[in-house]
Amino acid sequence: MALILTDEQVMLKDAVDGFLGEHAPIKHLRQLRDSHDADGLSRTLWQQFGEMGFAGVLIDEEHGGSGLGAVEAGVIAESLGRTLPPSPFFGSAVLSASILQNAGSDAQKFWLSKIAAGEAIVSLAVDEGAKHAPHRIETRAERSGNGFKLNGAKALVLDGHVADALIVAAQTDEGLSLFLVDPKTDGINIERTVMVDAHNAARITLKDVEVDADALIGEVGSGQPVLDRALSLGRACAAAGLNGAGDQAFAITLDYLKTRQQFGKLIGEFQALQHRAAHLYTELELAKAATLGALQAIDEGKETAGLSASVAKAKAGRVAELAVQEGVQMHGGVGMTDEFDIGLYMKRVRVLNETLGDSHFHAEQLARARNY
Amino acid sequence: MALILTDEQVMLKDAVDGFLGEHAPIKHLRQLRDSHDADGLSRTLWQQFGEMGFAGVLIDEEHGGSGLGAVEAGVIAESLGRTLPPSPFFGSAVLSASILQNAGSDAQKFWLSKIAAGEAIVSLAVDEGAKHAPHRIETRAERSGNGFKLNGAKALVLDGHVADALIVAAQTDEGLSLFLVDPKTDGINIERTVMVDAHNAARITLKDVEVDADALIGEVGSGQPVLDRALSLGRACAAAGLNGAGDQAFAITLDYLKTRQQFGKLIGEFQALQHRAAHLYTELELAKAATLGALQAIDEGKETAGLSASVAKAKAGRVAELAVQEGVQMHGGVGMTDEFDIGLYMKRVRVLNETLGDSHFHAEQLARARNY
Amino acid sequence: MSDPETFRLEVRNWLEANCPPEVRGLVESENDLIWGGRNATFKTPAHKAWMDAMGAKGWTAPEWPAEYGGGGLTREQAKILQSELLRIKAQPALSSFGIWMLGPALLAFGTEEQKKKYLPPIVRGEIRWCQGYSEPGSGSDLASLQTRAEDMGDHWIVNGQKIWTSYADKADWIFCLVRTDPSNKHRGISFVLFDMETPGVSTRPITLISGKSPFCETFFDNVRVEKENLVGELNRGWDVAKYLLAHERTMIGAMGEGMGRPLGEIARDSIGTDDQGRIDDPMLRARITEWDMDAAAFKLAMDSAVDRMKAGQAHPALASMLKYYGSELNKRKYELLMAAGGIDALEWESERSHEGDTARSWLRTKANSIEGGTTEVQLNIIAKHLLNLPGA
Amino acid sequence: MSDPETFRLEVRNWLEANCPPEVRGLVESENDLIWGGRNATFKTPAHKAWMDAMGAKGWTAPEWPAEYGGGGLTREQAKILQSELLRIKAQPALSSFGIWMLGPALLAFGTEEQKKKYLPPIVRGEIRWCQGYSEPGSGSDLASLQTRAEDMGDHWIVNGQKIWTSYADKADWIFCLVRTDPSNKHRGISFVLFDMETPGVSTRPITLISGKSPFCETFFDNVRVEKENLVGELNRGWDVAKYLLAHERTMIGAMGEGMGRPLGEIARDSIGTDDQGRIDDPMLRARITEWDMDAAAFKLAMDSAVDRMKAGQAHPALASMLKYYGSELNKRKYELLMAAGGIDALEWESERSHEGDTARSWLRTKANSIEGGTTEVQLNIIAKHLLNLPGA
Repeated sequence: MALILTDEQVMLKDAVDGFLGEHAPIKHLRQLRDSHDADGLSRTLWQQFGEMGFAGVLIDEEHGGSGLGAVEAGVIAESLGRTLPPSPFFGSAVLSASILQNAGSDAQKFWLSKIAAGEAIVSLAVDEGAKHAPHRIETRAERSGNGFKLNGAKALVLDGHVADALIVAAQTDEGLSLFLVDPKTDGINIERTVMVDAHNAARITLKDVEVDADALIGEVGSGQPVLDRALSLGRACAAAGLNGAGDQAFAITLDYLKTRQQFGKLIGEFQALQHRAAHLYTELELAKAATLGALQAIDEGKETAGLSASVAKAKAGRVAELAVQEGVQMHGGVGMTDEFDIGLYMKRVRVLNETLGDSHFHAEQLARARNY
Repeated sequence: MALILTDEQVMLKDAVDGFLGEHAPIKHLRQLRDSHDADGLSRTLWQQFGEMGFAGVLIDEEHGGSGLGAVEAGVIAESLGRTLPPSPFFGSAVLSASILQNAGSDAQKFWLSKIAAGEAIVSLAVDEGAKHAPHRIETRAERSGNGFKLNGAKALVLDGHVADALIVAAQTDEGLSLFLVDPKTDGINIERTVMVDAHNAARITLKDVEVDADALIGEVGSGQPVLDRALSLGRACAAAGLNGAGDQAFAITLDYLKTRQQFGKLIGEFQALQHRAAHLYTELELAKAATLGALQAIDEGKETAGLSASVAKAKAGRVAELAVQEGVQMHGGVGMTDEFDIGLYMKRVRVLNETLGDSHFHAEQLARARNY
Repeated sequence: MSDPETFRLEVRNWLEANCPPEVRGLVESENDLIWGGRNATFKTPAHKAWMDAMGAKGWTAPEWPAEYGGGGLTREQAKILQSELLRIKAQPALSSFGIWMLGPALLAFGTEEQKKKYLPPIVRGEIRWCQGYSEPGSGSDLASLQTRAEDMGDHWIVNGQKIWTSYADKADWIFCLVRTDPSNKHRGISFVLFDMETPGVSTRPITLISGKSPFCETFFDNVRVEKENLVGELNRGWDVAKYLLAHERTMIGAMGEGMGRPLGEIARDSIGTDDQGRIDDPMLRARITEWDMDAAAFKLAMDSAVDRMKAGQAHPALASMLKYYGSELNKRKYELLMAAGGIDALEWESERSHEGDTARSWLRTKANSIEGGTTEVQLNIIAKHLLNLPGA
Repeated sequence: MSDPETFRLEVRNWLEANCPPEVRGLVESENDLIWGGRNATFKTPAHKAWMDAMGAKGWTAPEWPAEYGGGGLTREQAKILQSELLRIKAQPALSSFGIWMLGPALLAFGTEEQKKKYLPPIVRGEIRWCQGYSEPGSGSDLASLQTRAEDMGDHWIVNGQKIWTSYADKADWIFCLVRTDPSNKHRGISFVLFDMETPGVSTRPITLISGKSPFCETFFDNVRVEKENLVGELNRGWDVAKYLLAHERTMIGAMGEGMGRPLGEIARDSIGTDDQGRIDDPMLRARITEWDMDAAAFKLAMDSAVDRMKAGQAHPALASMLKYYGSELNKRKYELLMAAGGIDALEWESERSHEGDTARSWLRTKANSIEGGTTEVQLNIIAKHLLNLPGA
C-alpha cells in the first residue's frame, strides 16, 4: 500500500476539515471552557458527527456506520487535533467502538448504532495509576451469583462523567475481562476531572458493583487481545491527533514568523529560527509517515501493527511536544498569554501524549519487542 | 573553596601550556603516529615531564614529587588535552601513583620516585571486557606457595606495552586485591593495541602468572577502596583532559568561523552557527565547572567526591563529543581531512570518553547513587 | 564594628525577639509573601510586624547605606544575617522590585535627592514599585519601545502602552522607560519614575496559559511626569536598563535551582520501581538522570561564576550564559515532572492536584526563556561578547 | 513486449546462465565492486564476465533507452530485474558515476551526438567517470567556484583546482563545472566533459580522518577542452548541477538505511544483559531505542516520499529533508555503535578489529552531513522552498 492517502481519504479529510472549520473552530473549545460548561463538550456537535458519518467511521454498515478503516479514523483524529474540540470521538468512536465491534454480543452491539448516530457516549476505563499500564490492571471482577462483582479505581476515563455506558477492564481468575456497565449502577462513583487541556475525563471508583453475566464482553478471561487491538488503534489515532495538533501549532508559528518584526526584520528572517523551523518540519513529516504506516498496518492486519502503533505514538508524542515548545518560544511573550492559541496546543499535546502511554512507555515497548 | 584556580594553579597551568607548546605541540603526536614509532610515545618527553615536576605532581616530596593535589593534576591533564601528546602521565602519574602513594609498601614506593623523575612507566590493568566495569573484575589471584597465581585478561591497559611495572586488579577469596607485577614475568603476554587516537594501550593476558606475596599492594582483599580512590581521581583528570580537548577543538573551530568565507560572508556571521557556538560555549563552561568541583572535592576528601567525579566525567564526555562533532561539521569538508587538526581531537575525545567509564556508565552511577 | 561572632549573637538575639512564629517555615504560597505598599495586605498582623521590624533595622536591604535607610552591613555581616534568617527558617520580610531592581539603579545612577527620597520608603515597604519596560511591539528588541514622553518644559506628557508590568495593578509607583528622542533608537530613551495614581494611568491584568498572573498591560494616556523624576541622564535610560537587565538575568537563571525534592524521587513515588528498585520507566529514568547531571554541572557553573565575579574575573556577559542555560534547564525539569506525574499531573482544578499546581507551574516555566531577554537574545549576546563572532 | 511473468522467467533464465557464482553473495569489501574503465581491475575473471554480460544487455542501466546502449526496460520490468538480481544475491555488475550521475544529466541536457557518444561506453563499463564540482574555496557555496575556462574560439583553456573528486586518480573522463563568465555568479558556470589524460590534468589523493579515501584533489593547468564537450547551454551549467545534486541528495540520505544488524543486538552482544535480559547499560539502551524509533519513522518517511514522488505529489525540496535527516541519523548510529563497541571499537590497526573497521566507518559517517550539500545548506533549502520563510 502506498504511504499516501487515497483520493477517497483526501476527500474525507477535506470534509472533516471543512466541517470542523465551520462548526468547531478553536473558539468552540474556548467557549466550552470559559463558560464552565457542565458537560465540557457539545452533544449537538457529537450528533452532527453522527450525521456526517464521522462517528461511525469504524462501525459496520449493519449498525449504521460507514465501515471504513483505521486510516480514515486517523484522518478524523488528525483534523480534531487541528481545531481541538472536546469530542467523544476518540473514546467512543475509536476505543469503545473497536471493542464492541470485535467482541460485543448482538445485544451489546446496540451501542454501536447509538455511537454511529452520535447519540451515545461509551467510555473505556483502563488506566488506574499515574501512568498508563494496561499490563498491570488491578481492578477485580469476582464471580457473584449469576454475574460479577467489580472493585477498583479507574483514572483518565475519557468522557466518563457524561458516559451513557462504560467498558471496564478488570481481572478475573481466568484473566483480563471486559464488562459493559451502566454508569448508574450502585457502587459506581464518577468524579469529573477537569484537565489542563479542557478536554474531558473522569475518575471512577467501583465498590462492590454487581453486574449480570451478560455484561461480559466476549468470553471471560478473553479480554486481553480485544483490549490490545483497541489500544493499538487508539494509539495510532492518538498519534494522528498529536500530528494534527503539532502541525497546526507549527502552522500558526510559521505565520507568526512571517508577520512579527523585531530589530527591523521579520523574525522568520533570522537563520537560527529558520533552521529550527526546518528541523521541526522534518520531524513532523517523520511523525506523519510513522503514523500513516501504523494505521495502514492495522488495516492490513499485520502482526507488527501494535509495534508500529507504539513507534507512531512515541514519535508523534515527542515531535508534537517539540512543535508546541518551539511554538510558544517563537511567539515570545504573547505565546504565554491565554489570548493566543498556541498555548491551547501545548496543553492538548500534553494530555494526548499521556493518553494510552507516553513516548517513554512506547519507546520501552519498542525496546522490549526488539529484546534489547 | 572558591571554584576558581588559585594564583599558584594558574601559574602551573601557564607553565604546562608553555612547556607543551614548545616541546609537544600537536605535530608531536603526528610525528609519532606517522613514523609508526615502536613505543608510540617519547621517553624524552616523559623525562622532561619529570624534570618539570609534572610527573610527580601527586607524589609526596619524600619520593621526589611536588606533593600537590587533584586540582593540579587536573590542570596538567587539561593542558595535555589541548596538544594531545601521548604521555604516561595519566596512567602512571595519576592512576598508578595514586595507588602506590596510598597503599604501597616502602619497597613498592620506590616506583614513585621513578615516576616522579619521568623514568618509569607503571600501568594499571583494570578493564577486561568491552566496557569499563570495575565492579565485575574476573581476573583471579589464587594463593600459590608463598604468593599468588594470576589468571585473566586485561584490556585498555594504558601504555601497557612499554610499562616497567604493572598494577593488576584481581579477585581473591578475600575480595579485590592489587598486585605490583613485573611485566616480564612468565605467563604474561602483552599485545600493543594501536588506537584510533594514536595514544597507547595494550591487551594483557595472564596465564598462571606466579608472583610473590610481596607483590601485593596493601592487605589482601583490601584493594577496592584503594582502586576506587584512584579511579575517582583518574575520572576527574580524564574529565579535565576531555575539557582541554573540547576547549581546543572549539577554539580552532571559532578561528575557522572567523576566517572561512561562504556566500560572501564569514561563516561565523551565520546566526544558526552563532547560536550553536554559543550553546557549545555554555556547555563547555558547565563541564569545566563540574570538573573543577570534582577535583576540589577529591582534594577536600569529601565523601561525595566519587559521585562528583562521575558527574564531571559524564558531563565532560558529552560536551567534548559535542565540541568535536560541531568542530568537524563547521569545518566542512576540510574537517574530514587528516591534514586539519580537528579530526585528531575527535579521535582523542572518543578514547578519553571510553576511558574509566563513558558518559552512560557515569550517568548510571549517578542514578544508582540517588536511588532512582 | 563588632567582630563576626558578636554580630552573629546580636542578630540571633534580635531575631529571637522580633521574628514571630507566624513568619517561620517554608513559603507555601504567594499568600505568604509580603509585598508592602500603600495598599498592603498582610496574611496576619505578625506579617506586618515582621516587615516593620526588619524595615526599621534596614535589614530588608542589608547592604544599602544606612543613610538611605539600608542596613549598612558589610558583605560578611550580610551573609551572617542571611544564615541566621535561614537557621530559623524566617520568611522574607519584604518582596520588592524596589529592592531588587530600582534600588540598585538609583544607587548607581540616581541623584542624592532621589536616593534620599525614594530609597527609605522602599526599605520600609511603604511604597511598592513596578517596572515598565516591555511594550507589545518591542519584545526581544526592547530598545524599539515607542511610549512617548513629550517635552513640555518643566514636565513631560507620556503616552503609550506597556506590557508584562508585574503587579502593575497593585503597585504605587512605576520606573519606566520612555522615548524622549524618536530619532535615536538607543540614545533616545529615558528612565523616569512616576506615581501610578497620576491621572491617565490604567492597568489590565493578563491571563496566562498557566492561569491568572501578576502581569498587566499598563496604559498611559497624557500622563504628567515631572522632570525631576528622571534617573540618570536624558536620553541615556538605556544604560540604566542594561544595568538592571544583567541583574534580572542572573536572578531568573537561578530560578528553580536547588528547589524541591529530587526529580527522580518524585518519579519513583509516582511510577513505582522494578524488581531492582529502579524507577519502572527506564526511558524516563534515563532522561531524569541526564537532567540531574546537567543540573549538578549547572549549579557548579553558577557557583563558579559567583566566585569569578567576586574575584573580578567575570565577563558581564556570563550572566547571559547562566540565564540561557538555567531557564532551559528549568523548562526541561518541568517537562520531566509532568511526565513523572502522568495522569495525576493533568488535573487543572481539583483539590487533589492543588488546583493543578504542577501543570500550572509547568506552563509558567515556559516563560523563563522569554522573560528577562529570550534565549535567542542571550545566545546572540554570548556569540557577540564572549565569542566575538563577526556580525553577531 | 512480453507480459511480466514471461519477462521474469526470461530474466531468471538469463541470470542463471550469465551470473557466475563468484559475484553472488554479500558485497564484503570495496574489492568486490566493479568500477570498469580503461584501466579496470577485476577481483576475478568472473567479475569481468559479469560486467560484460550485463553491459551487453544494457542491464547496468536498465531504464535507459536501448538506442544509447541501455536496457530499454519499463519501470515495471526494471523492478522485476531488480527483484531477480536480489533473489540470487547478485552483486552489482557495475558501480559507476557515469550511470548514477552523468547519464541522467546527459539524458536531460545532452545533444543527440553526446548521448550517442558517451552513454553506450558508460553502460558497458568501458569509460569510468569522475565528478569535478567542489573547489577548496567553494564548499557549501558551490556556485562560487573559480576554475576558469578561457574562450579560445574553438576550445577553452581550463585552469584551476577541484577537490573531493572521488576516484579522480582512477577515472578516464571527468564531468566538470567551470566558470565561463566571471561577471555572473550562477549564470556564468558551464558543464563540460574532458579526458583525464589531457595534458595538464593531475591528481593527488586525500587522506581522511578515517584513513585512505577515494577522494582526490585535481589540478588543471592549461587544459584544452573542445567546445563540443559542453553539456547544456553555455553559462547554464548551474541548472545541470542542481538537477544532479537533487539525485545525489536522495542517494546519500538513504545511506546506511536498513543495513546491518539492529544496533541493540550489537550492544547486547558487546555489553551483556542484566538479570531481566535487558542491555546492561540502561542509559545506552535508552539512546539506542530512541534511535530505533527515529530510524523506523525515517524509513517510513523515505517510503512515503518515494510514493509521493511517483504520485507526482512530491516537492523537489523533499530530497533535502531526507538528506538532512538521513545523514544525521547515520552519524548518530555510528556514535552509538562506538559506544556499544567500547574498548574493542577503539582499535585502529588490529586484525581483530578488521583494521579498525568500526572506528573508520564511524569517522567516515561524519562526512555524511557535509558531502552532497551540508546539513546547514539543506536546512536553508527547507526554510526557503518548503516553508517559504522570508530571506531564506
